[in-house]
Amino acid sequence: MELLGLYNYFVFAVLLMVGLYCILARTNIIKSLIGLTIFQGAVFLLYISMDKIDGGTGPIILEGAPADTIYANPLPQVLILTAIVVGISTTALGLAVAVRIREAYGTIEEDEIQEMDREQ
Amino acid sequence: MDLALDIISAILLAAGTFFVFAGGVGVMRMPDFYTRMHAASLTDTGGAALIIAGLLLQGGLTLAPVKLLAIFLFLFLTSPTASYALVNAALLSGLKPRARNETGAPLPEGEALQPVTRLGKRGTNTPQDNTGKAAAKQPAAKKAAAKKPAEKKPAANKKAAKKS
Amino acid sequence: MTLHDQLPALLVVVPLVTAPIAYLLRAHGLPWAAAVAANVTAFIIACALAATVYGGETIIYEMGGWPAPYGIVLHIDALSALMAMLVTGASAAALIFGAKSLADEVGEEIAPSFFAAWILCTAGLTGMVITGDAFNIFVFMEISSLSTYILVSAGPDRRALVATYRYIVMGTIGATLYLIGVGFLYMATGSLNTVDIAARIGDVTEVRLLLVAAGFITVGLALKAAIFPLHSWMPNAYTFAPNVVTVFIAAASAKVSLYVLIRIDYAIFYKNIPNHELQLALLLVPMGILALFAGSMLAIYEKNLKRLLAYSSVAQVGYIALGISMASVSGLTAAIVHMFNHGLIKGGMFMAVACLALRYRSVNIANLAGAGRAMPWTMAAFVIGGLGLIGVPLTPGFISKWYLVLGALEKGGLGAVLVAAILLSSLLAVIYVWKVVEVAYFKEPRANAVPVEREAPLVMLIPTWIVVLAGLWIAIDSSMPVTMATLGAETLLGAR
Amino acid sequence: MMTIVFSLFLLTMLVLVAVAILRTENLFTAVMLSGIFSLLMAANFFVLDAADVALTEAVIGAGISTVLFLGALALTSEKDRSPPVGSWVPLISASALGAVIIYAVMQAPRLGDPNAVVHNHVAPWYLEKTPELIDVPNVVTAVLASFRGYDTLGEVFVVFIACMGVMSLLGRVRPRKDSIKLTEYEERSRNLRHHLIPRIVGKMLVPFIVLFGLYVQFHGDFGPGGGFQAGGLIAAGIILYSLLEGDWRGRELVPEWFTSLMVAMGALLYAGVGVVCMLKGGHFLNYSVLFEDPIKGQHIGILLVELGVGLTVTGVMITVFHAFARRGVR
Amino acid sequence: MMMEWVYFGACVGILVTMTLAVVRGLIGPTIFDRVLAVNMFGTKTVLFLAVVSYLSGRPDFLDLALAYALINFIGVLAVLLFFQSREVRRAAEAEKEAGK
Repeated sequence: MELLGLYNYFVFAVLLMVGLYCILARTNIIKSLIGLTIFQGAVFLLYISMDKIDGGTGPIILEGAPADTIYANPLPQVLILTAIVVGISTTALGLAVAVRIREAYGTIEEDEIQEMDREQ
Repeated sequence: MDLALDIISAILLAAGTFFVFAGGVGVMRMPDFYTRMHAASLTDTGGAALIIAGLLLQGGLTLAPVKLLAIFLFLFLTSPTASYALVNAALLSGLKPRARNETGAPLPEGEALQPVTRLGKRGTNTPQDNTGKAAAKQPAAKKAAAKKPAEKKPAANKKAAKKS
Repeated sequence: MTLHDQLPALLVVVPLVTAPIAYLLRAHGLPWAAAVAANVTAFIIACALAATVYGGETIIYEMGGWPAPYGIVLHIDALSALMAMLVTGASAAALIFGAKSLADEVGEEIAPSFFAAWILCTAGLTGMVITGDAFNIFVFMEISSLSTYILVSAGPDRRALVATYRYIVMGTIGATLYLIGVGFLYMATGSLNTVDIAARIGDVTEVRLLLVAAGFITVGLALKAAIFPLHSWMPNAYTFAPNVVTVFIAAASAKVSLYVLIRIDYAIFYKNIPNHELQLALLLVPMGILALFAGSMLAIYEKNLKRLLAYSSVAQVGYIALGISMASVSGLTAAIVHMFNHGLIKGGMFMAVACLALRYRSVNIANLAGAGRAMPWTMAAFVIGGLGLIGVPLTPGFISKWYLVLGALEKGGLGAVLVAAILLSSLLAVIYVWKVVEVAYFKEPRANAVPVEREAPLVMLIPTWIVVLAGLWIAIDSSMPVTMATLGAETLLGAR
Repeated sequence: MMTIVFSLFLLTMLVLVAVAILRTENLFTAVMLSGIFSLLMAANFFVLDAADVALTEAVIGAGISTVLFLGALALTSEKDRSPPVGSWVPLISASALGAVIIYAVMQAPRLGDPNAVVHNHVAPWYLEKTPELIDVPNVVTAVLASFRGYDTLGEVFVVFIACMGVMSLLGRVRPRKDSIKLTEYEERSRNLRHHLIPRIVGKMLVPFIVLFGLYVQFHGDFGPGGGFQAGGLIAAGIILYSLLEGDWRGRELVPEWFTSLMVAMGALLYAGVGVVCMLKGGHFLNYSVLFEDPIKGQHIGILLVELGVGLTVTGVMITVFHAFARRGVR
Repeated sequence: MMMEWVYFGACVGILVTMTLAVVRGLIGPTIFDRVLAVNMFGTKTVLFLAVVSYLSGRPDFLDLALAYALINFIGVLAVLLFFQSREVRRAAEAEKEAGK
């Protein structure tokens, strides 16, 4: 049970590993960018796992709710809300660069690009 | 009264869950893409309708039933449309339905290289039947689907000819 | 509240507000003018703030009027004011310097977004420098890095795109690692405000969380600062960016990550993790020494002048890392002063390179033969900068190396090794600077090369020489940066 | 208990999908799976009581991000030709990363532990003071727009920069496809006009999506929602229109100058509210000084600020989508 | 109390179906199967969210389910358009081949 309570964090660790491996091992630019989204997604999971309280509910205080209602922690949610938007911004920029690279080099494989640059 | 409502909605929910689950099994077990699509699209709409009906009976806050109805409408409209779009795209890309002729031998152009399952062995389906099933809900789909590949290739060829 | 009370916020807000306006300005030259106006204003504000905190006090500005652990506060002391001056100054100088060169390199069509990105880059860097909130640093780090990607990608060569892509990937990994570190810190302390974290961190019993948080933050920022084994994105980004952009990012961008590294490590972890000095030293000393030698060696064998200087930056960041690892007032002072001085030196040198590139249309060292005669003023500026890199007395580089050696000598036995490494790498610097000087002054231009007769235009020469002279002035009267750095170092180490 | 059961399911699937993304060599498959990944992530956020984040992740992560990836794929290539075995560096660094994290999280508080430090410092203050100081039911909105409004301001500028970046990268060479008469087939490949059913159903939905977006925008004080989510939804509506009718018609509907203006104006509106607060003698972004009654000031401030966020995010998402779509058939 | 168990059962049923959809997405074999899996997965997520919001007693969170339904549809249409443009690219490539 103790370990089950930490399951979220283990998954976070695994996702980070998968993401990082995908970024570093794959030479394909778009694949690396997908890896980057996994990598960032893992961090979202870390933060959101912190906000849960047993028996709690979303931090929206409705009128008429019983006074002893437990609310989840709003702060990590706010942080991740902003982090998600950072993520999509980075991805969009990366994709735009990938499209331009493809137009300039005719490929999106890093090793092939490197070879072309060496010839230059 | 409340109890009766609860029981009805429980039955609806259970039935809906069963439909949904059956769809899931269908998607796993069916032999090729078109049959899988058939399983998915039918139960998507049916199961969703039952589950949402079950939830509707529970009422809740004032706005909740309205939202539920909206969700239902959305699913009801978009789910079949999405299925249509997908089948159309598959046909356009040249994915042939896996099918068998009257004698039970596989048609040569079958593309889905799945191990033969029990459903596949029945062997009475003709290609037309197979597509018809998937697109049965939208007659137009069938028409469009049947028309597209025929007119696509010439168009592409014409272009190729013009440029070269 | 008076205007003076609002200055901390204005330092960031002025550029932020100018950026969308610059983006909407379509007329020729206007975006550039808006960028110059915003950056000069920010520089003036930074100077005013520096004057206020020169005596050692700290300004706290509550964003939105919410008090410290709940809202975000800006936190300005001598150290952050010094860095803010460096960033805004470098940005303004590079922009003014680049009036002609940028019009040349950056197309009319992308000018609005280019200059808006430039303004936001300044805003992001200053925001990182003055904020007192760990998560807010991440947000402004992203502002500065995303805008730097745009600036780099505007480079004329197609290789600029690949460099940008690598920079995006590495920069995002770095920022994400930092974010994980902050997450663990938050998990352990429940707070995001740096002062509050420092106050609460003593009670934390989960040492592992803190250790790993420290590790992630350090590695993430080291990646952003291009400390040696993590520097792979940097040489190409510097080389293929437009020349003026290189001036700016070489002078300011990496330094800010180092500053954040110092700030967080010393303000939060140093006092509360047992043996943190040792951990820092174990991580940073090998990295620093490797950086010194690897950077210098790579620079010696490099044929492209811009990449040569980029590798030299790798080596110079090594000095700063060594200074940080010493955990003593003189070591930290050396690190901070060197950040400032290296900003000046490298800024000046890259400006000279931009002048050369404008006339020679190439930054390959072999093509620059005869530059010493054709462009005497530019090459003189370059040589003075080069002497600064080596650390010759009467150049700014000497001051920081002097403090670094002092700090190393305090350490006893290990210190002697460090001193030897510093001296040896200075010798290597002599080699790579000489390599350029030799070609520029003593080689005849190739027969088939287009002869260059003209000196760089005055609009470029004057800012270059202002920067060079500012460096020389600092070398002679180094009281301003040294006082502020010492103050900063003492505050950081203070309450041990 | 139930949370743990749901989490077990969802998280295990998450890992499966992530590994599958890593292994597949077809980029289209990878993009589809990353769509599932985002949906799973969002469902998981919802189970963990983070409704606002779940909405954002669904709209931005699963929706817009997938559309952008597809747009980029159409312009690049579908095949990942990475060599199957690379160097050891990635494997070692990834395993080191995982080992370090697992070492650390063994000391983390378990999921939902009410005694965890995070629940006993700062956060209770927000929950307690929000009704009193700001008086909006959604605490997330209060923290986002007011207590940590400076962060959100930074965030708006991050998306603003992304928009500028994509425009400066993809807008530079103007493809002249719009002016040249497209061949029939080329033109058809850029819209779905000949698909009668999707077209009619889709066009019917567009106004409802935009309406729903507006609802999310202005209902954000009371329920999950706010500028980011609404911006994503409204943009999704416009994107749907562009998909159906062709991107050039989408650009006729919301021209580029208009989206640029939206982007800049949204950012300016946010920063401008802050500046007005300064002019009125308060700190930057201190909405309480906007009116006599501080609570009313906060309400108006949050409304305006969220509007700024919504404007910018909508504009950015539309611009970025159109930038990819316009690059066109090559 | 009874209703909660019903909801819980429904949730688990839907979750299992989601797992099946994911497995179909993982094994393919054609790309259309994967798109089908994504679409089906999206619909199931909508239902899951709807039931969970009743289970947790917060029906005001139904907004999410609505948003999911919308996004899902847009995703499928984007895929359809993508397939079309791919056909054009293939035609162009074939043309290039022929040109050689």
